[in-house]
Amino acid sequence: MNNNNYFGTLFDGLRSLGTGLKTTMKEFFTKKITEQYPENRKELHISERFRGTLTMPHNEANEHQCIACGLCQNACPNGTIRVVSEMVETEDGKKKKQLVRYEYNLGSCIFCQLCTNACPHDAIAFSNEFENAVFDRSKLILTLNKPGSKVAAKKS
Amino acid sequence: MNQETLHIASAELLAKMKQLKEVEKMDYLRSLTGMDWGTPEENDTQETMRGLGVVYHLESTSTGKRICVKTSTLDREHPHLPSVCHLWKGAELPEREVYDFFGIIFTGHPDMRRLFLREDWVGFPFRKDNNPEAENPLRMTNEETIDTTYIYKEEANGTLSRTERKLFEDDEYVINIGPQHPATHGVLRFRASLVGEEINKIDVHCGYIHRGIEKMNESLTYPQTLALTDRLDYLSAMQSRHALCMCIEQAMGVEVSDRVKVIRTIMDELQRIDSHILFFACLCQDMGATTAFLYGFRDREKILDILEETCGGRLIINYNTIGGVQADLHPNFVKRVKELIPYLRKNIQEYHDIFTGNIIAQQRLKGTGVLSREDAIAFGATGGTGRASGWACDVRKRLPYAAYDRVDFKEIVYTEGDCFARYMVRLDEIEQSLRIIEQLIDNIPEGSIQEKMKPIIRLPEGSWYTAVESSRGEFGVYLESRGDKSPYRLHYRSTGLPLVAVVDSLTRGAKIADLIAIGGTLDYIVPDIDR
Amino acid sequence: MEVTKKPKIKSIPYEEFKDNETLEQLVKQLNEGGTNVVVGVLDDLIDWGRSNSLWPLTFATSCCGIEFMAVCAARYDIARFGFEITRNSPRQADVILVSGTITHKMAPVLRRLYEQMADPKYVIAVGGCAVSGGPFRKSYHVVQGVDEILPVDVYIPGCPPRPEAFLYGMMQLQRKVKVEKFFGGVNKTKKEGKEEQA
Amino acid sequence: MFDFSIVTNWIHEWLLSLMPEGWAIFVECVAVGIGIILLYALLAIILIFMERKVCAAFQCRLGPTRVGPWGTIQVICDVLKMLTKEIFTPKGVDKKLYNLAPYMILLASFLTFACLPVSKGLEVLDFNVGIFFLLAASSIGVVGILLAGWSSNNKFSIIGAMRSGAQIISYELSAGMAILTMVVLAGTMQISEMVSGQASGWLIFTGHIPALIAFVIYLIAGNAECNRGPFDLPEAESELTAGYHTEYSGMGFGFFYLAEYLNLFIVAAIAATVFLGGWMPLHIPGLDGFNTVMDYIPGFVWYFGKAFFVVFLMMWMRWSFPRLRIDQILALEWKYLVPISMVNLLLMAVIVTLGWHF
Repeated sequence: MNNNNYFGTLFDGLRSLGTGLKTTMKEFFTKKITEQYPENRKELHISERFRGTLTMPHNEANEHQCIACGLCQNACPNGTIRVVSEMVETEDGKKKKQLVRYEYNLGSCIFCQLCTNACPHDAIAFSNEFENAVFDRSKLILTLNKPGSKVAAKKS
Repeated sequence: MNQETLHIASAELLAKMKQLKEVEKMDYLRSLTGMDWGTPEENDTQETMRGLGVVYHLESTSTGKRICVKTSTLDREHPHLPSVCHLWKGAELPEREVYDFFGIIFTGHPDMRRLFLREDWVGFPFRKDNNPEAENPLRMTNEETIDTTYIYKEEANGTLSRTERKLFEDDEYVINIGPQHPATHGVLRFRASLVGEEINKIDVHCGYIHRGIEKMNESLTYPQTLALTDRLDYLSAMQSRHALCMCIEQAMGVEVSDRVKVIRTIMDELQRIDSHILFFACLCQDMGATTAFLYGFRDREKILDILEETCGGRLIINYNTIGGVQADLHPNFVKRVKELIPYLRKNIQEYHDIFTGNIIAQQRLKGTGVLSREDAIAFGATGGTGRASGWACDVRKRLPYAAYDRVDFKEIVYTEGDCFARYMVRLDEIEQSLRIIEQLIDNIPEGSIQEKMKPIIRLPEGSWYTAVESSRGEFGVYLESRGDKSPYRLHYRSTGLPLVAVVDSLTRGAKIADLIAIGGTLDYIVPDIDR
Repeated sequence: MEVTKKPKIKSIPYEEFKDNETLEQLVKQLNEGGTNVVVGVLDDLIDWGRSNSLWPLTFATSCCGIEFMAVCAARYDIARFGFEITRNSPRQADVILVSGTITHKMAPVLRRLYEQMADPKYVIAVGGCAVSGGPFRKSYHVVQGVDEILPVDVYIPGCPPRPEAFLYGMMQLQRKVKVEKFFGGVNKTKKEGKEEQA
Repeated sequence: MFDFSIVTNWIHEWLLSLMPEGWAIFVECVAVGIGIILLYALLAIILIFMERKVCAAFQCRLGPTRVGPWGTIQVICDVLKMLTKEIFTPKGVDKKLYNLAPYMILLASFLTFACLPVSKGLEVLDFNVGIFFLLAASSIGVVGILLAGWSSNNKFSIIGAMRSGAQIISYELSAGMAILTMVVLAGTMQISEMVSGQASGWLIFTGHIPALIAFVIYLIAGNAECNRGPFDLPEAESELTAGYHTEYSGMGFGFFYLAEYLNLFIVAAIAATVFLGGWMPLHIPGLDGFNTVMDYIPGFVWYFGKAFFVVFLMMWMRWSFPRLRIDQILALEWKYLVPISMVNLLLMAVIVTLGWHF
């Protein structure tokens, strides 16, 4: 190895190390980008399309849009949704399917949106709620329709 | 992508393949798919394929000609086919995969072991008449490592004979790297024989995250199969899904609108930048430069924010659908992408300052793990790895899809083939991706974002192969349909499998620390290898 | 002693946490024998130390692992909680975040990793795959939830859970650690019992 | 400048008035020992916290914030946890050596720690070949590492230990030579004299060029000696999981962890003593007013201030560079540092002989 090469490498090396040191030192004094969850829980912004959990929107009268057709259950790739329905007779004598329980397993949901795509009445939607960790797996099986709720009357 | 398909009887396979390789210069084996076409039935025509077989997709890197070869054997007891791995080195692992899934023995293959499943697995799960759950409960015993393998040979009377081969001698110092090891980027397992700090030989064990996606696909409807593509190579979620959508659309004869094409292109490129930044971050982490790792992640978050705003997911995105995309672009999308471009350009310079130029990094990366162009092609190592070895293999240029034919970008090709070239290819590609986005972001055409689809999607009978350039190479989808609402066979050309195949030859004589650099720059994603 | 041990976490009131019922049940179970005051104070001190120093094992099999890296990175910065010292050796780790699919081939390895960890050790199942098999519930090679092979302390659903959800899950684990008892080995017998069932 | 020997002498006198000399010395030894241990633990906690905060700042994040104000008592939590964590001995280990190893490492850093001149009159050990003893004692640490690697019955551990052995022994050479250079300049090996010799100007200034070179070489070699990045091969996470201490849990690991930081401090403290004037305040010739103000700051503040400054420099280095490969580490040592420090030593000798220093 000749001398030029020896010292050349040495100085080039030192210079490159210097550049690295300079870069980190610059960052040392830059404002930090950390978002402090949970301290910022109140003002935390999550984009509205984020899929955190499946919900069934209810209106003020405790009514939802689900007609228990089961399309979402069929569309689901891994059996996350279970629609329990019963046949009831309406006032005018017709038989009609009615939702009893809309079971949704948050623990196995893959948020593929096939259920919401399949739903003809927009009865289900994804919400932003992400604070879902629990101690017991059975707590992840949710019933989406609220107790005492019923299907909203058809808009005509 | 119509291409010539050859049906070759198993007895003539070897001669014909040799001719294809040597005369027609079909030097690149794109994909090798195992098939179970079932037992012969009465109303079969001559064209119908039956039995257990293999589909080969070949391409010539010099003429660009492509061909598809199908072969099969009707023997279900002891099915065997000649191995082609002496013609294409890249066939070695896929043939082991086919043996693993279908039980087809490849005669002349140097290492006929299972690739993904445990040695004590019963049966071959991908055969249509096999029920893998029935005989294979969860085994909690530790898997025994076997140091021998077999080479099979077909005797003159048609029976099989086998000879034993030792993988490691008794006096070798073998260390086990993985499956839970920070260097393997997931759950890959290497068994490395060492001489001091130098690696003598590496034996790769895959399958620790083999989830049977391809088998599951056979019982899912087409929209449902889409959900699983995101989880293959989660850093190319957009592109993988894009490939499958394109394949299904092609089979249905659906043409998506210009708007969808442009949106998909932009999303693919955002995803590519995301993946390449993660590549940079993880490589730095592996090489001990923790700070650079955090810089990479800092910038990646900006892209994830944009993706999340439009698609609703950060990593698993679920955006492309058959005939369109899930949702229209968010009103902020264009603005934020435009802010992102200068921001990234500035920060990429910082990457160069802190890592690229650093003498330690350069000395560790330059000259280590050299992959020659011939080897890259023979193994089918596409993507950044192939381009670093001087092989212009970008699918976006070879077979333009979506909006890639109308944008101007440079295919980054280096010739050194070492770790540093692989690293530079990725960093330079970020710039090219930014250029593509720049050209498209201002002219997103109007149009519908979703073609009208029937509620239940059925494909006509036939088979299709579509490829896209994912973040780490050619990602191909081979789809065979029999007219049902779920595919008969859906095979993904893994981008990572060829990359794992080259690890052994790249690391011979290298140091343990080089294994980290080589693994890092090859940039494989394990769930994509194991599928 | 009264059974009103309510673990405090900065910035989130107790009532706003999910699944307080299971936690209260656990507290009740642990305090059945009654506690000595001195021992109780010591317990609190140790629990405080432990709950603020849960060092995770770097263990990731798939997608959720990338999100875990994002949690460790600058924007979410798990270091704020003091959990940033991810250990690669299971002997030195306190909590294993099972982030990603566990396949049949991986299951014995994971179990072995868990056994190599020193007590006290905790398991968090992260993401759909680890909670219940998730997308791969119909697969022939995937464990349908890690609770088949390990005693899980906290489940974080999501596919993958966003980084804040990770942190939330870690805080849930902190709450669980804070109600535990160091003296008397109550937790340990409970865990072993769980293992036998599995 | 306050001389602590007044206090120590007074305590000694007082003890002598109560008991015979032998007992008095014994009591003093015990008291000093406890003092060192306490200081040791305190320093370790401060250093770990500092490292976590400093590295966070380099990485655009915050570091511990949630335990105590600004996360200050975070490390105490860690200590509490490690103390109550199960210690187990894996199957197949050489029990005696396995259990001995962490103590060997601690022993080495304790011995070195005792030599440090914290303030005027506060040296525990001070004799005519102090620097020599310091270098010798600090190299015992490698025995502990080798023992840990060897006894663990783990292939990663042994590779880590072997790397460490090769690395520490090599770098001892250039670290030693860098210090020798300064010994030539100071003209003494006794630590207290070395420090008092710097009253008029720190050695790094009086020795100008060769002293600066020696300082840089010492920093590099020192970093390598405490196995810290970019020389953290023995525990290279991405290669060897945790290197030589892979098999240790609970406090066994805790000792390694503490020793790592204490070694860092010791290296920095030696640098502060030899190059930056120990507890001597900064004096600028000609500025008398400034010098008197500086004199009011107590010696130990100066000392720790300088030591922590060097610690910061080393952290800065650690968090900026990627890790070297084993052959690069050895090449750096044998091809660059050793020849340069030899030439440097010669240069210093010439300068001292000709009186070209300040």
